[in-house]
Amino acid sequence: MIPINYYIALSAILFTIGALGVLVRRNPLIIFMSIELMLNAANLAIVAFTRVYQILEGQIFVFFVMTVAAAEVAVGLALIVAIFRTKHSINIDEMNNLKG
Amino acid sequence: MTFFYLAPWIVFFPVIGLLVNIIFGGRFSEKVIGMAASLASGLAFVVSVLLAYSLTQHPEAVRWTIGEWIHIGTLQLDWTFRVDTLSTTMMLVVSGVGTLIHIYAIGYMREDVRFKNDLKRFRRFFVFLNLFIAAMMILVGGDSYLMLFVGWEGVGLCSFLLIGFWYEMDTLGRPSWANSNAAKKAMIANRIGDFGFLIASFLMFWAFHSLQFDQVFQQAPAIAASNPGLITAITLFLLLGVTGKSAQIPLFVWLPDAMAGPTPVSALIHAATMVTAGVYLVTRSAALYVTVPAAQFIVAMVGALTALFAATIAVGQYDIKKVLAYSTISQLGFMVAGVGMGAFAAGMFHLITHAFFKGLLFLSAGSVILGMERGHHHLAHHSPLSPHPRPLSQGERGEGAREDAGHREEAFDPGDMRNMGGLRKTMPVTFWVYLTGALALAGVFPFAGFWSKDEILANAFSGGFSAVYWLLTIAAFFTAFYMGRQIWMVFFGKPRHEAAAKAEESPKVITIPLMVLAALSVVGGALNLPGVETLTKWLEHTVEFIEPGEFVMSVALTSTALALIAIFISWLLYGREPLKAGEADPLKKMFGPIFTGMERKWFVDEGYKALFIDRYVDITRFTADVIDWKFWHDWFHEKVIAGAYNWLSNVMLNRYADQRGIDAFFNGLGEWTKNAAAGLRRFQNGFVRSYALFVLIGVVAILGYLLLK
Amino acid sequence: MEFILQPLTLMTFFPLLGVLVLLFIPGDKKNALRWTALIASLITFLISIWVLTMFNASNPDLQLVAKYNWITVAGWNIQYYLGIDGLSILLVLLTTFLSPISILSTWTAVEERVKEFLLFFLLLEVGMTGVFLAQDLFLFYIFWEFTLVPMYFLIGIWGGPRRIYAALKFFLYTMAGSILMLLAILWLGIYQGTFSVPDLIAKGGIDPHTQLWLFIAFAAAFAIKVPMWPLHSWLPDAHVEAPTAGSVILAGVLLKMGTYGFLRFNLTLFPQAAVQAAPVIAVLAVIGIIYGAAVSYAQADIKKLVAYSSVSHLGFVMLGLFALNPQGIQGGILQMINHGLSTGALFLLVGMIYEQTHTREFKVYGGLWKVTPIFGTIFLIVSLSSMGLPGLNGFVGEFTILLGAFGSTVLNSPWYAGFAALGVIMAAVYILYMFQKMFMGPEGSIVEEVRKHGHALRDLNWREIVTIVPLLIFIFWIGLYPAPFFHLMAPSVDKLTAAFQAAALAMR
Amino acid sequence: MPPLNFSIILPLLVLTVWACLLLLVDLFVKNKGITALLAALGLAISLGITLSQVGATGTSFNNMVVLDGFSTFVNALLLVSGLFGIALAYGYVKRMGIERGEYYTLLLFSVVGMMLMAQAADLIIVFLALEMLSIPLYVLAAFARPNVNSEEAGLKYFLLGAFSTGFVVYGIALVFGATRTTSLAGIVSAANAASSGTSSLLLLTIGSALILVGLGFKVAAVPFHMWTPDVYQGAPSAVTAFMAAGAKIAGFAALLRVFSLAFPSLASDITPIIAVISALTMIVGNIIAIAQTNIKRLLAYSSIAHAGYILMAFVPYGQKGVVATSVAAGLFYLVSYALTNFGAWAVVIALEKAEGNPSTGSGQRGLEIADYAGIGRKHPALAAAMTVFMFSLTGIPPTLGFVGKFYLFRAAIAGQFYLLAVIGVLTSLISAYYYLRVVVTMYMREGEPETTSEPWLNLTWGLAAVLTVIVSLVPAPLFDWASQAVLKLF
Repeated sequence: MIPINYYIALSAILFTIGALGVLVRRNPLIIFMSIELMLNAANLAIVAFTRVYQILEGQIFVFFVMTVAAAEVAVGLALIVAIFRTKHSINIDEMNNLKG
Repeated sequence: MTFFYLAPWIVFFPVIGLLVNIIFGGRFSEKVIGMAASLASGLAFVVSVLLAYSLTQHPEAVRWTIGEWIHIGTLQLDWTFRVDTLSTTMMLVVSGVGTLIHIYAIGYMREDVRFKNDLKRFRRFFVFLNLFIAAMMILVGGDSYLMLFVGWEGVGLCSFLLIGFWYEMDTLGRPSWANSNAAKKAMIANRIGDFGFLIASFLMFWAFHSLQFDQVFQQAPAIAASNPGLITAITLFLLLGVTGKSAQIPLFVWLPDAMAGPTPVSALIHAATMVTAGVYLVTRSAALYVTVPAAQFIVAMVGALTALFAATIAVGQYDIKKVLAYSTISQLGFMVAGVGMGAFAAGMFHLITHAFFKGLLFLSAGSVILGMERGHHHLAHHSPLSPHPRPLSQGERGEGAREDAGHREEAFDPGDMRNMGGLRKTMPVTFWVYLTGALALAGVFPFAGFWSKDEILANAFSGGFSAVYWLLTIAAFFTAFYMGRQIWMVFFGKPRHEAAAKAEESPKVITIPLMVLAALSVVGGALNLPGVETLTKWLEHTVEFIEPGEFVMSVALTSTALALIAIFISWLLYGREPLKAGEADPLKKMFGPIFTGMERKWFVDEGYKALFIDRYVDITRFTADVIDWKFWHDWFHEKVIAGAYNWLSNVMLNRYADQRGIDAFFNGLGEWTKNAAAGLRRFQNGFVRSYALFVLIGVVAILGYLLLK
Repeated sequence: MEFILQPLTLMTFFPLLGVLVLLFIPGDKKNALRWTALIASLITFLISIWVLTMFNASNPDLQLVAKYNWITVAGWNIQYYLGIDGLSILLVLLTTFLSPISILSTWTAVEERVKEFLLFFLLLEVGMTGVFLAQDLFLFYIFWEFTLVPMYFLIGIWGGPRRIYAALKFFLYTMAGSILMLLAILWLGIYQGTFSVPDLIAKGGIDPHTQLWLFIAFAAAFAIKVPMWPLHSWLPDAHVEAPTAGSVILAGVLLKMGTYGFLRFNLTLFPQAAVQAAPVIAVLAVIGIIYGAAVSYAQADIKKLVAYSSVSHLGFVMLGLFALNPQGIQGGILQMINHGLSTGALFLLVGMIYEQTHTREFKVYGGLWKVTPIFGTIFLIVSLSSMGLPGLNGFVGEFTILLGAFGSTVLNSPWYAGFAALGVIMAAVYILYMFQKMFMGPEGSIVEEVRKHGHALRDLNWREIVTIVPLLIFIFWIGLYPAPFFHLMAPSVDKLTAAFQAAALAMR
Repeated sequence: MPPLNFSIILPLLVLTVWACLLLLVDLFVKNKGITALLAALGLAISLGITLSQVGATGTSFNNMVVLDGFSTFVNALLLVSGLFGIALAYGYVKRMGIERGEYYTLLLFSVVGMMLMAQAADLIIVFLALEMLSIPLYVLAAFARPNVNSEEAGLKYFLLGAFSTGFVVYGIALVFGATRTTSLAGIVSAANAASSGTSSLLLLTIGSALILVGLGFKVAAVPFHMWTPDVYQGAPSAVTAFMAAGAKIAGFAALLRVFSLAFPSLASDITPIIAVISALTMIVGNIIAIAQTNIKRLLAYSSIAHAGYILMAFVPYGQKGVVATSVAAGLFYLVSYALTNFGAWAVVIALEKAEGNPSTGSGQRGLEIADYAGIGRKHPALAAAMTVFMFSLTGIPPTLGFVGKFYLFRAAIAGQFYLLAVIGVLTSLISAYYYLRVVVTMYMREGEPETTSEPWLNLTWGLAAVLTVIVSLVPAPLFDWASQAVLKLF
């Protein structure tokens, strides 16, 4: 059996990649995908723990996370579409009307 | 039958007088105002006489409390009057001479306010004069050092008010700050002295736990035995007060300038009464002074040096009142030297005779000045005195100031002896009384001054104060000389100015007080004739350390001889060949720079200005403008504190940083360090990614802390 | 009802009734507004006289106590606790006395937004009275901070050209100190279990080290308010920009809140720390005396001169309080009153002339005594009182303070009083300078300037005389017969100093 | 399995059902004002139920939700906030031309999320509640579309919110890994069992720290605060007002409950972090606020700063003797903050004008501090109210803000965090500087301000101002309630 630490390490790496992705990308869609990566890194960890501890609670949590992520996607995409309609661009670096 | 219960009335009468004049004076005529004020002063004199009479029945001191003042813990001060032979003597002098001067002032001020064109100020003058009498009575009548101090400062205030009486002009009536400056100078010099007085009273309180005379004096010997330094300190701080009030070195400079006040003021305050308060103070504190001979010596030396120093300056003056002013300083030096040596009776004696003859001289000088003014007006307007000076219309008043400054440029100085001459003929009464006063001052037998001055000299001679003796003797020589010079210059020879030629004798209201004072100046010596010692015995009841002065014939002869020689020399220089208009003083021709030194008061004023006054102004300006305002107020609070907040706030908002950075940040790890500082500063720039970066930095920092801790 | 009718409560909050009435008077009925405010403050003054008649001067403890539980839940022990004793009664009377006078002084000086002005003024009176009466630290702090608000508006709305800056500075400065005090108050509340001052005194037992920290925190608030050198930088700004009535109250009462704070809290709550800190405070006080006097002299603006003179005068008060002996403390308390009267009167007078001339530069003044003799004479009397002429009030205070400081066993050195006495000379220098430059000498250019605008410079009118004469009465009264004033405070001060002897003994 | 006790979440349930129904009803309602009133009615009913539950306790759903004094207190506060939010929006959305029925439904759903947050006894519920309150807020922030600022605000809030959610989820994962449970009660027993130095303790610590980050984001604590000013500025003011109060209350409710219940054993590690965050938040928020000229941004930074103050209550969470008082202080402060906040935003709304170009978002007027000049003269009551709010935010008596700070600093001192208390008072001083600037502008500068007078708006600021003063003078009942609320917690 693969030791639990490997899963944790993998999830940590995925999480980090996701977090850095948020920082470096300018397209909100990709940023959004990076965030999904972070959530899924967490899911991976939870599932791994659940498997090791043999309890179901965690798996329920994973479902919740997935559901909520879907809801977030819906809202996020709607926002992005709305912005694209007004600005004809979705480059987030062009979105700095508000600052100071 | 005793009248001690009347004691408070020596203050109440003048106060009532001034209140009456303040409240109703607006409706009174000048005569009524003057009468009311004189009456108030006169009643105070009557009370003083009654008190003196009572003391003959009951010579021990009587204390009369009228109210509580300051009671805190052991500090127990009351408004208590003290009637004893010393205070009563002072009361008699103050109210007696004061009343005469009040009467004189009715005539004098009537003309003075007309020359200076402000009739309203007549009333104000008498209010101030009454106030002065009241304050002086508190000074001499108080039963504690602090009550004495109330009067002490009160008379200082009156001095300020009266020197600055014509506050908007100089002595010649030109618009100027001069008179008000003189007033301020007097008050501040006095305050410096008062500082000494205050410190002395603190020392005294914490040493004796009282400021009441009897309690202090009772404990004095015991304390002096255990801690003589303390008593020395007290007496020397008191001396500082004395130098301020009695115009001794180093604080004498205010007194000559004080002549800016109307002449009755010069006579009353700056010759006869107020300035002698220092002498009174030392006499009153005799019990302290006698325990510390070192302090006594210092007091005597200060007095003696002042006496000589001022006498030399008097020689070089041209202003009739300035001569008398320096003479006053000099004579005060005699008194201070006298009481300093422990010759309290002699000092007090000279104080009394000096009040007579110096009051007389000042008032006569005032009469001379008025005469000169009358002469001048006669010339200018061809009508001696318009009873109602032309009132200024509204439009003129503003221009007046500047116009005056213009056309009064060559203003006539009625007090300048170089404008006088030959007044003996136009003002005979004044001449005779002036001569009496001058002889008394010069110490010519048998005038009052001879007896009192000789008693001081004799004490110095036999008391082992030889330095003091010689200083005073030389001063006495100068005294006779400058008085001689003055008499010759003013009354003899030919008028050097047309005003002098047209001068007129003063009215009776002025001359009668002069005659009374002249009489006193002649017979005043009888108060304490050698061998009889009336005054000494009288004071003995109060000042237990008093010793009857001895009459030393050699001293008397020496001083008389010197006086006569001095008068003779003055005749040689000024009488034989009277000065002509515009001619330089013969002494100037002979001694050049030395005379200039005397004329310019040995540059003491200039020295004080350069050393102290200008420095004080510089320091305050620097403190106020640079330290307090520029540095502390503007720089520290505005720039440093407020500026730092605004700066921080802007830096955090990246207002100052350039906008490139965020991409460079990720161009490579090598760039990271380079741009770290810049990157960290670009905080609130509107970019989602940099916001996220911050979140991440926060996470890294927290995790780093948790892992590395 | 008992709560409302309690004399101290009534006195404190009576002006609020005035506020209520004012709210219902239309803003353009200016005289109605003024009369309302004046009457409200006068009645408050009458109530304070009533309080005085009930006050038992021989009792050193708090009297006429109003004490109700206020917040006593959740571990809090906060009371509505008012009381009066010898330390505060004079200051309370000063407050209620100066308020109507200040309102009277605004009669013609304030024409803009009269209603708001009077509202703020009455609110300020509530705050000030409360500060002097509160015996619970929480309550005290509320009153203390609350006084900032109306004063801030008084300066900021009705002040001079730089009023906003001055108001802000005033607010921030005073707040800066008081927030530190807040922490100390909290500390006491938590670790001593009560906010009530008498209980805290009774409890005592704070170790000297902690006492010192608490002392410093309290002192921070009070020292800024006093203001002690070098924390005085807000004062000239506030005074120069404040309207006349604001300056009068600021100098007359608000600054006293600082010195009173030292007296009421620093001295009673932390006696050992007070003994330890006394030399430091005394040094600052002496520097303040001399510095204030020196800086005053170099001012070109009359109001600024008077403002800086406060630094000097309050230096005397502080020196007296920290002499920690009866003479010093009683002198200090009396000097607080004196300063309120004299400096208040000076500000009033400066305001009266400013109303006509609209300038306070010395250089345009001169010779006014001839033009306005009554004004000149009153100004002279007040100036002399300010410089401590014997026979007037200032002297009694200064003398007793210096005397106390000179022989203080805590300060243990005559040098403090020695240097402070130099301030007496320096006071004469700047006061006489002020009087001379305004009233003596040749007629200043302002006289002509005013005439050009149509009216000649007038002397004081009846309203102005009525405003100022009550102050003059007290100036003479305290100068000649201060005994009643000393009697009011003596028992309380004796009780206080007895505590110091105990503290000083404990230190050895 | 115990039977489900629905009464535990009755207010929540009612509100959810009501919101769903409202969504339908709204389709048939022309006058959106009626929708608003209905939404308010829903909140009021829920509030009634909540208040009837005062004193009641219990758990349900397998110990995943809890009803106790704490949750009742917070729920009541949240419901009142919802009511205020509707009162502010009522006229505002009309005026701004963004009146749509969903507004109120979204608001109700957000309130539901917040209330769930207060009742959560399990990390899963915390996560769900977090999302439930956030997602409607993302939409509300962008509600003024096609106003570009509003959209930008919405997207920023959304992206960063989701980003921070990632941390929370990951944190929960780690905590779960360390303790084998997500229940708060279970975590605390597991954590006590975990011996120090083991890897599971490390996981627990890191996990809790990540949760802290996520919640810190919600309450706008430095350095997770950067979104706040932009979002507050861009979002419609009525939304901002609600968000500023509601999200902060919910975030703190979760923080207080999660950390004081689940992680007291980690106090030695977490306390310094919270202390530093608290200090940084107070300092940064207050200092940056100095430079603001826009009132919405100013209030945004002020809200950041206040997060710092509330965090202060939270610092001594591991100290047994102190934690109850300090949490009570936090609750009390939340009340005072919410009240003042709504009042201040009501004034902002009263001055805001719809003019300007919606597509660029520029030209909106009435939002610069300079626009407040002259209110003191023209609208004395409004200016007086705003003054009260500014003083309350500064902490000047007699306002609720002062009493709240007094209580908070007491907690810090009782916990012996003297330095933090000093930073707290010093930053309060700094804050006076910019709050007073608003007052200065209102009273001491001349101007011709235009304001809108709407009954509900006026009621909001009027009521808030009066309560801010009155409650500060009679705070005992509220003190009592707050301290009762935390009694059962520990």
